[in-house]
Amino acid sequence: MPLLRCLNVTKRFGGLVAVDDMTFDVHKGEMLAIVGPNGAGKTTMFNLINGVFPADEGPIWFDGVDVTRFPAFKRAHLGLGRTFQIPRPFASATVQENIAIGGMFGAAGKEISVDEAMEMADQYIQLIGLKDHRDKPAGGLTPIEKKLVEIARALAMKPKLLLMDEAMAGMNPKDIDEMVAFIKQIRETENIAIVAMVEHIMRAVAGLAERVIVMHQGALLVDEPTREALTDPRVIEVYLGRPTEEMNA
Amino acid sequence: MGKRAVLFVSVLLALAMAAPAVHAAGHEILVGHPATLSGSYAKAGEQAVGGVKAAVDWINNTRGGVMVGGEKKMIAYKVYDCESKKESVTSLLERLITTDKVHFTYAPYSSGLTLAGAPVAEKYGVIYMDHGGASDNIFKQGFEYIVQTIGPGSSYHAGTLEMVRKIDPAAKKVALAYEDSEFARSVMDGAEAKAKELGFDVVFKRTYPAKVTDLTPLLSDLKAAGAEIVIGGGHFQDGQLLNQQMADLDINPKLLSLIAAATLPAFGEALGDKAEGVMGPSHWEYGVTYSEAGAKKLGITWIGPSQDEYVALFKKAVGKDMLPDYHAAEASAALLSLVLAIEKVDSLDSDKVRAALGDLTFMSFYGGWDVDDTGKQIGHSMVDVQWQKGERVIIWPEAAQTGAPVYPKPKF
Amino acid sequence: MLKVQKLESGYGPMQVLWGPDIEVKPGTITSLLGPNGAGKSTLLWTILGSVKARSGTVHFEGQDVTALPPHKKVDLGIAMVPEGKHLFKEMTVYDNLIMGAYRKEAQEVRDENLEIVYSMFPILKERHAQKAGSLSGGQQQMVTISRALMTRPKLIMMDEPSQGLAPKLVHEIFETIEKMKEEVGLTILLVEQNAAASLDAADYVYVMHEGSIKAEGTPDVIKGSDEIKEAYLGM
Amino acid sequence: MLFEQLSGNLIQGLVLGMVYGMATMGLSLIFGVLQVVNVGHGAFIMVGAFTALTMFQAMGVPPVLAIPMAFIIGMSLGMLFYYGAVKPLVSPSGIGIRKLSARGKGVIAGSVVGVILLMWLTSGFFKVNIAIYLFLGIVFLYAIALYIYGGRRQDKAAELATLLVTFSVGVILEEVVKQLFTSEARGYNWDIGKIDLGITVLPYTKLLAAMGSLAIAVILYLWFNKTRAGMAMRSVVEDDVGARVCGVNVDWQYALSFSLGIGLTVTSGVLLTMFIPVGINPYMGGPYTLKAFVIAVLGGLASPYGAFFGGVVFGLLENGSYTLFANIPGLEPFAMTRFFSFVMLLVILLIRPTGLLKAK
Amino acid sequence: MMVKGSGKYLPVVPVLVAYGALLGYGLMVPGKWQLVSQLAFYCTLGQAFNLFMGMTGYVDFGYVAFMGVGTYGMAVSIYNLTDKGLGGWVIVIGFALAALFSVLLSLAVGAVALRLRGAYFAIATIGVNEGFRFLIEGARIWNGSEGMIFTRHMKQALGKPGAMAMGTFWADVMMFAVAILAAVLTLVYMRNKVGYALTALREDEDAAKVMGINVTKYKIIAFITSAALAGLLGATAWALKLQYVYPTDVFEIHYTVEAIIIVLLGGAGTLMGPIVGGLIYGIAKYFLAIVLPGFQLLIFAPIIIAIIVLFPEGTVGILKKKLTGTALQRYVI
Repeated sequence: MPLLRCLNVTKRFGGLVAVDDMTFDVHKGEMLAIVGPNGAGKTTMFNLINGVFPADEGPIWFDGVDVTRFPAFKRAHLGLGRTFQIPRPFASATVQENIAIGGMFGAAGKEISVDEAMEMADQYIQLIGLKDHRDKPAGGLTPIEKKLVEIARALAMKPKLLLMDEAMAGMNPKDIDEMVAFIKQIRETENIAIVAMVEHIMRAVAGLAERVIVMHQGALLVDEPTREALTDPRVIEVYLGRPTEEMNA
Repeated sequence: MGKRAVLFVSVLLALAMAAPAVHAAGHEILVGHPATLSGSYAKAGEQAVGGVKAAVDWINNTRGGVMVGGEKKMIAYKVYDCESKKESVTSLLERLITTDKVHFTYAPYSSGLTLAGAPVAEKYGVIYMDHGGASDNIFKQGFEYIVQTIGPGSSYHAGTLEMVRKIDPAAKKVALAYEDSEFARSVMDGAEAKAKELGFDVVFKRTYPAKVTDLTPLLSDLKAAGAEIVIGGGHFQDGQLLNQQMADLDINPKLLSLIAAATLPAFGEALGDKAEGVMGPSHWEYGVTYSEAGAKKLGITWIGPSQDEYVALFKKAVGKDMLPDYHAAEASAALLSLVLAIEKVDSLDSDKVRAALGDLTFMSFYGGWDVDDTGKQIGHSMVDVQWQKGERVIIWPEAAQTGAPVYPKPKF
Repeated sequence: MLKVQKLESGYGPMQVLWGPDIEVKPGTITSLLGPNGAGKSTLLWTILGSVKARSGTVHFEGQDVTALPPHKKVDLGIAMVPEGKHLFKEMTVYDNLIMGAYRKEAQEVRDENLEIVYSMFPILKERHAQKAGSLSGGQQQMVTISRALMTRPKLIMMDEPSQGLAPKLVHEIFETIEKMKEEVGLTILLVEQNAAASLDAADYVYVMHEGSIKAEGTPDVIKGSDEIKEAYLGM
Repeated sequence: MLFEQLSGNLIQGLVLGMVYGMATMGLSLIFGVLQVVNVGHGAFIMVGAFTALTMFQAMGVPPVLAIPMAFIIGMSLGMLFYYGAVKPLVSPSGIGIRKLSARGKGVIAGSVVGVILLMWLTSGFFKVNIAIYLFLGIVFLYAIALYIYGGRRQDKAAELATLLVTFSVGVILEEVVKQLFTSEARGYNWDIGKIDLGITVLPYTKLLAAMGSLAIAVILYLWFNKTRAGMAMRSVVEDDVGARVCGVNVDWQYALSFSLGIGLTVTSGVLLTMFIPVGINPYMGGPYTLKAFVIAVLGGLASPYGAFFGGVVFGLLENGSYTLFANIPGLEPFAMTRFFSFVMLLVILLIRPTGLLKAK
Repeated sequence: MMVKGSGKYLPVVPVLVAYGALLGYGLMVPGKWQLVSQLAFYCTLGQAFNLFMGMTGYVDFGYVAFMGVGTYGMAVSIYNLTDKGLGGWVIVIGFALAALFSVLLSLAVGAVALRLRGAYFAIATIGVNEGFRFLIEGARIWNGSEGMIFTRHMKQALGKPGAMAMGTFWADVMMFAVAILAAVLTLVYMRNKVGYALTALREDEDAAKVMGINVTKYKIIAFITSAALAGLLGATAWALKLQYVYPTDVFEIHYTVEAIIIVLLGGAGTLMGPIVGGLIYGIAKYFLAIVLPGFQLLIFAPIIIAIIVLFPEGTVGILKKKLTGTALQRYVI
């Protein structure tokens, strides 16, 4: 049994089919990228996996449990972590508190006291290099700092699977490289599976993922190892909106 | 901070400067009142404060003060605004007693707020003049310093029903439609008992909630009951509403009597000719015939201004062309009772004055005044007033009549 | 036609634009490229006046319009196709288009404009009585563009017009954009993430990053520079 | 017998319901556009009632003709309170001029304190209560402060802040009207006959009030759907970004819709006095505010015409349920109808928060 | 570990100092006790209300209903059980009933209203308050509109001096106890998972869910705690102190508004805020009542608008900002 299994998952909003019959697996410790243009249904897929809203069809299995009807917080307890495209830290809480909240309520939350969570938060603050901001409210940070806080908050949950929504959007190439290295490092040290959602930064996809799922108009287009996926003509067409030869010209 | 703080502080400064200097009282008798000048009972509070001020004016300037310890002392009246809130009553009352060192206190309007202040007045042993708490229950609680001037609710409609019995022995069906409040319910229960005693059938008995905005469904029900006599009411607004909507629905009983509303001058102003023939029981009414001569004839002590003098004093006190209603008259009469009691025992000590109040019986423009051991008013009888051609005419009891009753009342 | 100089703006304590300079020449398609979060949308909104400029100037047809509110800009002939469509979903297609001709000047030529729009997108004429929210994504985008055309603009600013559309539709949209330039004679300022397509359509390109202009030039120059492609466009 | 009672009550309920519905449209409009719940709603109805009363008593103007006046008063009050109290909380742009020099601020602050001092010193001379001067002083001071600092937009607490601000606005209106008219309950007597339907009696004034309400609702509907100005406002409700790029002055539309909402509410005060021409006093608005909340939820909270139908439904249910409760012994039917309407409010909020009319 | 544990609860110091000073003032200065009691009432009201509204960001406009049923809980006990020869125990039972009634009502309300957000929640809760009052009147529960007056019963249970001392002193002391209980609970919540969960859901409910926070559970915890405290406040400040209850008097929506004003004046979601707000509000009101009788609302309303528009963070919010980075930071939250 893989860590996550989605079988024929579908979600409709009114007449619009946002996610259309998606089937895929994620294995333990795997690094997977979901790519596709804006509006392809990636965020909806994420929301279905971690339970922001329920799927209309199809079971979702996580870690051997059918979580299709679980509310978001229960899925989090099972070890599903999540970051958002536009970072959503708890603005009035300090950086330390933000990260500690992840520890307190996440997968290991039941055994962790507030004090322990605070100590744990300090480790992650070290990791993301925001020591100077430890006691500042997260609302006042820069977008990139917020993003880091959010990642640390998700890591503090001790997830088995981390869903990263556009972790690198809006970054310059240098930052992207650093972030890629950072995510790789996390995966090594924390030994978790990561599903990263990427809209158009191929650089990140190539550097990061072992396997790529390409979504298009809510449906699964390609599910292949990274190298094959990036050279797949279908992908290039969906992705860049032009046939391959023109790109190479 | 900086500039904004400066602005803020200047507001506070302005507030502080607006506070008039509190001058120390000399040889005065101080009376304190946490009145309901704003909030739910603002209207009654305004009347009561005007009434007390008018009485103070008369006592100090016409009567020349109060004779205590061989000295004519003037009365000084201190009024605060409790905003019709129970928390404010206790703190303001205590301030009046301890900081301002008043000798006697008034309760705010309404039974609830009167009760709210009672424990404090009892604690300090200061007389607490109840001018707007009509609940009989107040006097079953064992308070020692509450003295009531307003009459108890249960007898409000007794005179009305007696009058009908006398004029129209054939009348049978009575409908009761009162506001759902403790006071109105005690009036209703009293009226029901009296009606049964006099051989009426109570064909309809319903209440409506306070602050009601439309009475149509209840009145349709009442219309179907086919009552000849309709009595009810509660407060001022709903009384107006009841009258108006009965007219709208063409409900034409032989008699319509409303407590609290129909006796007030603004009732006729508001309703115009729809008020014609509507009557109501009142503690006091402009036009009642209590006079010094009448009191002498009965051998009862008389105190206070004549009715016309009183109305003039009241207008002066409120600074508006406003007629006093019974809320004002009660508050005035309460002060007059204090004057007599103080002079009787020649002391400002609350215990002594309280004992004197217990024995006191007198008459003023307000009518008779007498309380029982618990402080409950028993000496004041009600009058019934009827609107006739835009004027309020006292039609009952016969002894106080200023005009004959119009019965049955004209149709709307 | 449009000249932006040293424009600075942002939201609350966060500054987004750090003084970009751009110029749009009449009758051209000028393309604004750059990664997500580079400040491209903010630049458009600041030009329109919806986000207040903190310093710098915006000149339109030689007139300083920096401080004018959006509705005055629309009066002058600046139209905007916002990212994410922002249609009036509960209104009919027709009403949406009518709303485009809201300003007085546009109203006078409303019917002519409507003809032009309908000839450009015949499907909209067919569906004019339908609620805009019930259309497909591509049709909705057509309505958004048409609505902007209805304001009788001289300059039209488009923010990610191809976002979320199928490749075939993307192609169509770009064809339309070129048609607007050629046939209607509009000037277009285009923000796109689809770098390849917009490089092909544009007459002049600005590359934006972190709130300022990092490179500019004709599409050939930009295309030729691997460095730029690599560094800013993620290609 | 029972049937007659019920049908009589329902006719009355229908007529009353239309007036209630009209009296809620302003609340819904303001919520629809600005997401602000106007807790001071009833106070504006009270202003309308006093407008009708004063015009009738002082000038003999029949209440129907007082409607335009009430509408103008309402629009003006709406503008005043929007720019003075609501806009700083809801609008991203605020209204302050922040770039005043320190000296400029000092001069303004100084002159404000000076004016207040002057007011205080002269209050004895003009025989005006110091409190009224103080009130004016505070308002003046506030206006200056707002002009300088523009208030602060509050994202998290905005909802709470607007509840409290609109409540305070209502209190100010009540207290000002109390100063002008005293707290006496008043009424006027405009009798133009009535019609006996057999099962119940309807005065023409009530019918006129209901028809007036219906007419206003229809006009509003047409205005929203058929006119340029109305469509502009509707477009702001639908999508303010879209409206902005169409050249609609969105900030002005916010102000306009708030002021239109208040205008409608004040107008409804006139219609309500035609229905019930008595009991007009500064504190009469409270019960109407509560009713308006229930009605607005029935109609979907954000939709003005929904509110109108909500009013009709409310009138029917409230009057109809009386007959039901009157036949259950041991209950006070009138209070139970009120209980019933609040239970209904909860049920609707729970199962269908978008209101009874909208299909999702 | 010891040091850390004790440091966490340091902010209780200013709370205790504030209440201690207030209590001391009342005890030392003769004739100010009722004022102190009034101020303590406002502080407690703010504190109890803040525990839910300040910490979750939900505006419960019908909050006063919990105080109302709490008052009834005490009243029902004293009114009905005094004859049973229970003596002073009626008060203990009264407190139990007060807590029970308010908790039950909060469970019922929470089950319905907590599914709603924003204005819908506020309106639903207003509906609960009004609906409950009309139910009491319409179905004639607990004497309906006639309410209960029970000074006589109190005198029977506690003796005359006892009943009087209860009304003018001990009820106030108990109110202080409720106030301190509310403050301590607030602090304990703030320092434990509940508080962090509430902060998270106040800032971003969806993100909080994704963090593994069972938002419904924590909302209900805060709601019930806040309601129970309101019930106890009603039982002391209204039932034991004033010894009467009328439905129109206790289900009075203005108290909710006062609570909101107090919380906002002081700073929503802070520990000290309600105390500071309560003191400012109470003192201002007291002096306006004395200095400008009849005009206090006219003066107060524009001031409230000004404060909300110009100082949205509230007194303690501003203070917190000023103190950030100083030694006092640990004490003020």
